[in-house]
Amino acid sequence: MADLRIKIGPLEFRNPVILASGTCGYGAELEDFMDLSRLGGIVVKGTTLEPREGNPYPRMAETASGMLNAVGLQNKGIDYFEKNIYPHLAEYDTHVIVNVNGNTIEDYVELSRRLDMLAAIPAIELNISCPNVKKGGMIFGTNPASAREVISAVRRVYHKTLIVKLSPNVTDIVEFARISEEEGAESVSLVNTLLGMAIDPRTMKPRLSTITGGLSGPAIKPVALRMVWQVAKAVKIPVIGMGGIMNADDALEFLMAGATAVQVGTASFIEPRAGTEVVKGIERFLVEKDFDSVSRITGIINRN
Amino acid sequence: MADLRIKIGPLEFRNPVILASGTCGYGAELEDFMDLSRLGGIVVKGTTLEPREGNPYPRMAETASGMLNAVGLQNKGIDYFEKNIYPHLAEYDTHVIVNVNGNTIEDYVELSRRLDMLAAIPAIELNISCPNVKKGGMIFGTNPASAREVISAVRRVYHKTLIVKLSPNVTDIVEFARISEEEGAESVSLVNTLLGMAIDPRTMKPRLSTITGGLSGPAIKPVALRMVWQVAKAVKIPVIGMGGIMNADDALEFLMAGATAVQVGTASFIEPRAGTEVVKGIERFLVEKDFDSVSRITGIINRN
Amino acid sequence: MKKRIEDLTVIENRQLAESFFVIKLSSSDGLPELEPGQFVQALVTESPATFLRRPLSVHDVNLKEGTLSLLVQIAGPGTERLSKLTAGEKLNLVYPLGNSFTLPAPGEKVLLTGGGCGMAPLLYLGRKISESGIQPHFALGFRNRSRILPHDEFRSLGPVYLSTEDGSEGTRGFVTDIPAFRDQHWDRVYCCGPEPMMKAVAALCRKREIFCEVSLENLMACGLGICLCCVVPTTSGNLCSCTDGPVFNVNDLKWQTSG
Amino acid sequence: MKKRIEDLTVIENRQLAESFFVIKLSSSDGLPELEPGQFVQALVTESPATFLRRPLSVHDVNLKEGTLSLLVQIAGPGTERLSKLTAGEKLNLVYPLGNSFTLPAPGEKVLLTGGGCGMAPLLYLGRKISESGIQPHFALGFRNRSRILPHDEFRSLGPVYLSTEDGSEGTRGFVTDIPAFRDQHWDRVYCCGPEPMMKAVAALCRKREIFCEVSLENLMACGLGICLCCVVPTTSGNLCSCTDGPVFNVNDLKWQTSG
Ligand SMILES: Cc1cc2nc3c(=O)[nH]c(=O)nc-3n(C[C@H](O)[C@H](O)[C@H](O)COP(=O)(O)OP(=O)(O)OC[C@H]3O[C@@H](n4cnc5c(N)ncnc54)[C@H](O)[C@@H]3O)c2cc1C
Ligand SMILES: Cc1cc2nc3c(=O)[nH]c(=O)nc-3n(C[C@H](O)[C@H](O)[C@H](O)COP(=O)(O)OP(=O)(O)OC[C@H]3O[C@@H](n4cnc5c(N)ncnc54)[C@H](O)[C@@H]3O)c2cc1C
Ligand SMILES: Cc1cc2nc3c(=O)[nH]c(=O)nc-3n(C[C@H](O)[C@H](O)[C@H](O)COP(=O)(O)O)c2cc1C
Ligand SMILES: Cc1cc2nc3c(=O)[nH]c(=O)nc-3n(C[C@H](O)[C@H](O)[C@H](O)COP(=O)(O)O)c2cc1C
Ligand code: FES
Ligand code: FES
Repeated sequence: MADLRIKIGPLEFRNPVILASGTCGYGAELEDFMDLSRLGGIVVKGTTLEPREGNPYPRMAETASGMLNAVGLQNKGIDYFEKNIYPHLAEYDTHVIVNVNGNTIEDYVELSRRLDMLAAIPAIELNISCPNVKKGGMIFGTNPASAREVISAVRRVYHKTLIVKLSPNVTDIVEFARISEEEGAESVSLVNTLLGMAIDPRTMKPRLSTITGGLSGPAIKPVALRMVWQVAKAVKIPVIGMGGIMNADDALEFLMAGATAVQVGTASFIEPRAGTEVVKGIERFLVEKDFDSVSRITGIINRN
Repeated sequence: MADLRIKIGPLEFRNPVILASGTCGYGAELEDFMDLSRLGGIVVKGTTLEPREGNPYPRMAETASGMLNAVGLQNKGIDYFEKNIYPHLAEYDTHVIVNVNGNTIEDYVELSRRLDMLAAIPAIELNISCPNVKKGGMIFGTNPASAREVISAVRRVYHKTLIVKLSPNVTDIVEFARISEEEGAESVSLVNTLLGMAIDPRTMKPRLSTITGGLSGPAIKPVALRMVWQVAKAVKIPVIGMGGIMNADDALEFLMAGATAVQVGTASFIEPRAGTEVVKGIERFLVEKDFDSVSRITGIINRN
Repeated sequence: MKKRIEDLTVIENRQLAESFFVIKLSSSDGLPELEPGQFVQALVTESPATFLRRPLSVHDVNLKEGTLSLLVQIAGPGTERLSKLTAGEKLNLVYPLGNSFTLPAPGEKVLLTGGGCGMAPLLYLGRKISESGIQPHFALGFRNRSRILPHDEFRSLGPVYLSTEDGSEGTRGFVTDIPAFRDQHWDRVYCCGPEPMMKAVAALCRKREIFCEVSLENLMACGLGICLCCVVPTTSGNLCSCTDGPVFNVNDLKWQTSG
Repeated sequence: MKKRIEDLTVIENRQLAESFFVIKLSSSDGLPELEPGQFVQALVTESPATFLRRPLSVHDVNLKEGTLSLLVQIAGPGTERLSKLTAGEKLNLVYPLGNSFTLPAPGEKVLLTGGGCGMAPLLYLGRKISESGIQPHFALGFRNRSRILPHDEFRSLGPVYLSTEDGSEGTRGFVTDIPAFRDQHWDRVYCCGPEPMMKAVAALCRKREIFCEVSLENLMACGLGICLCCVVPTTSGNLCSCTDGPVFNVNDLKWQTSG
């Protein structure tokens, strides 16, 4: 038996495996396949103040070892969330984190304030990296000054664990991680999707209604892993790594590169049990290699 | 029969398919498999003033639908090139372009000056985007001021067709394309490899001697295509698109996104005839769809 | 019904026509209850070009044998690989997924219409309707005579009317041109096929105020309601065709073309 | 020899031992001349995890039959898929690639040593040496008795000495511990196997000033000298093991460990 527990700020997680936002709904959708209490946590769907219809269909294109999506934050808004979804989430025996989105700093602040009051939500993930919305989203995540402003504003009203989700579509992701740390975030999570595009040569048209969309899946793993490694070396706060994790070996790569925890995203579409399979695989690895706790392998490549 | 000819600056190419630098040696290595005169051109290996041994082994790691390389510009330097390689290249019935690299602006300038004098080299590709060298390379390609300086300096001494090869590891690739255009480059080519990384969880070590390396292959196609589309809309000079092109359909996507020509890279490792197969496939498509010339489909998605 | 992920065993893979195959599968755990209109998400291994699962309708269920059949039309690398499955191989499914067709009330007259791989869900739907004591009628449309799929099993359940675009068999034109469709009284019409066909059927039914359900084949990533990629605009906003569908009443759809 | 890309036909795929297979292929165009030590780049289709070709040594050539054999050890998804090839299937190769072993001069005493899939090139090398009128001797090393690969074909060419790490068969230890290796006089030693084995053999040969060639198995992307990924540091700088190798004289290699 190895100790799988990890800490993000004051928050202890049962294990370092979390389901990624936008790829696990509100958790319930996956309960037929797995026991959510076997996970470190889940980050529920990207949430906004007001309800959103998202982008027009088609919103998805399969690519080599990956997929593009252009969902555009479809969700029913915080009021609906509080009334109809939160009561169920409050019963889960795992950390439920809400992914926070907005068009303006005021949106982010107001939403964070609302979430600060929900006792069963111990953390939020500030999404400054959504490539699929016209306003807000990635704009905050690719401009250092705007990033600082929104993080600092949210920090002032949000008193629990604040995770900032970073965009990979930048020259220097470390800069954004440092800003998050300086502004008092407990953790950064990375990466969100890479901005990509696909064309159907037969119809001579883009495959997505929005032309560009977010690339996820194993295709992006090498880029995501590199960024996690760079960021983990540069900041002291724990890093949550993601991007193309399909199995425990992939997750181990992220942990060894310096991540304290990982998120499993697109994998759940193909293997709905991916999250718990990763937990099992990490534990098996640790036992086999005689590590008493998962923290022993965090960043181990920098020590080897 | 469709007209496959395209122009980059004053230079006419037989067709829009060029082999990418670092993936076709000096052309000769592929002659057993194809007739190089069927290609638009070839960009030979990254060349430097002085000879270079490149990075230590291991330099390669296979990834999902792609590969990482950390070759690091191994080449015998311009003197050797002039004496021993150039005479053979001069006999090819296809455009031979040299990929120019340096640690300093002076290196780039001196090398470009030397190449300006080689009659059978009608163009150079200024590589400001190599992720695998400590000095020079990507540093010029990720900093707008440095990029402008090196392009402008080379432009002063190089009088034939100047192509600037851009790095995808930036927040806004369009900025670099604009700078290239402003400084008088005839074309931009993109993308070079994405900076990535891989770890072997069994050995708990990075798979590359340099830890990080350049990601190429189908995995990066969606990102490359998006960047080509963004750049082609923003500049007037012709764009040469590349990144994960394995077959004619992939090449068509780049042309339809706005590229005037394409480069075939990693594909040649798996299918040494990839370049000429792409030429054939593009021609077949044009004939089937009744386009009289390849220029008709350049950027067609913006018109559809 | 609880969803599950399971390796089923291929019992038989029978070629129906050029590029159409019927794959019969058996579950060692015993099949769950399956409703007509529901679908499965099939994992395609050994195909480098296939990253996501492939959605396929429940084509038929044989409770006695404990088998589930899928009707697969080769459309690309995923279905190509599935078409090559041989008896004894495993096929990993996530299922049962989606909602189902609304069964008719006793005494109603129902028409099941579709074409190509859109015929897939109609056989099981027809079987269920037939078991409920109503004889289903089928209107099947094809490009031309050589594209007509064998449909003996449909015939064993009820009358089958055919249309071909070139008139080489049955009515010339589309399913909506079939006299039995136009002229007879129908209480319910069920449709699955290419989008233009479904829209034409929907338009005709709306005009004649016939209850009409269609089964959509939107692009899907997850099939579980977690990716929100498969949405369809409805009168209640964007709904997921994998959980709120794939079956929709045409009156709820905001289709561009109206009847 | 001109390199080519060609679909060869699998004539037979014979399991040699757990996770070892010999795949016999025939060329409809007629085999090119193949030298011992050369290799092929095999395209692995139907394996989502395999993007690049896989390098494999020429294990044997039968000119009469016009067949080429490969010895494949399952190491991961690529070789796993290759191990499942069945007679009649195609295997796309780029070949022949690389340099070759230097054949001995008449009258010389030669030892061919290796282990695991490193045995692959030694059979064809032994056959060529034998054809040149010299009897090759073989020193083969294995983990333990149960890991020993069948080696009748080697025996038909010359004496075979075995070592196992646990002594369960032949000499206890490594090939370099085999008395025939240490005590007899050898003009040439050829080696292919895991790196530690090759380094030990190289060290022993250098000490005793024996001509020694090893066949390296560096990671390769192209196999054609165009990617520069497979380099090995030599006294003349970094050389490509796919074109300047895979066979190198140990005196040219800059191996960390020296003899
Ligand atoms: C609920 C549902 C039920 C379906 N039932 C069946 C069925 O019973 N039998 C059957 O043969 N097919 C069915 N389909 C369609 C089937 O899923 C696609 O043909 C298949 O995914 C194509 O995969 P591929 O790899 O072969 O081709 P791809 O290369 O992925 O696609 C080939 C072509 O098919 C289109 N396509 C891809 N995915 C879909 C999709 N999900 N729906 C529609 N078109 C698609 C692509 O745009 C492309 O033009 C169903 C689809 C859905 C959503
Ligand atoms: C010139 C040459 C000749 C070879 N001849 C043979 C042969 O005759 N028979 C045989 O079974 N194998 C041979 N190999 C090794 C063989 O190429 C690898 O085992 C194979 O590529 C592994 O592919 P995979 O997908 O099965 O495993 P992967 O998942 O790619 O790799 C599994 C393990 O094998 C290692 N590996 C991967 N590629 C290579 C490689 N090129 N060389 C060495 N190790 C590698 C990996 O690092 C990993 O540890 C040869 C290699 C070279 C370079
Ligand atoms: C369909 C889809 C929807 C997503 N929605 C969100 C979202 O609402 N908020 C967010 O921060 N990330 C969202 N993401 C990004 C993922 O959380 C994750 O960062 C990314 O997919 C990379 O991980 P993966 O490769 O494991 O999927 C979404 C990803 C996908 C594929
Ligand atoms: C092994 C290897 C070596 C490369 N060397 C160079 C180089 O010397 N100069 C350069 O500009 N690009 C180099 N590249 C980048 C390619 O030219 C191309 O930009 C990149 O691989 C993306 O295209 P692809 O996906 O088709 O390979 C190299 C790529 C690979 C895989
Ligand atoms: S396919 Fe993912 S929500 Fe419907
Ligand atoms: S494997 Fe590409 S140069 Fe040797």
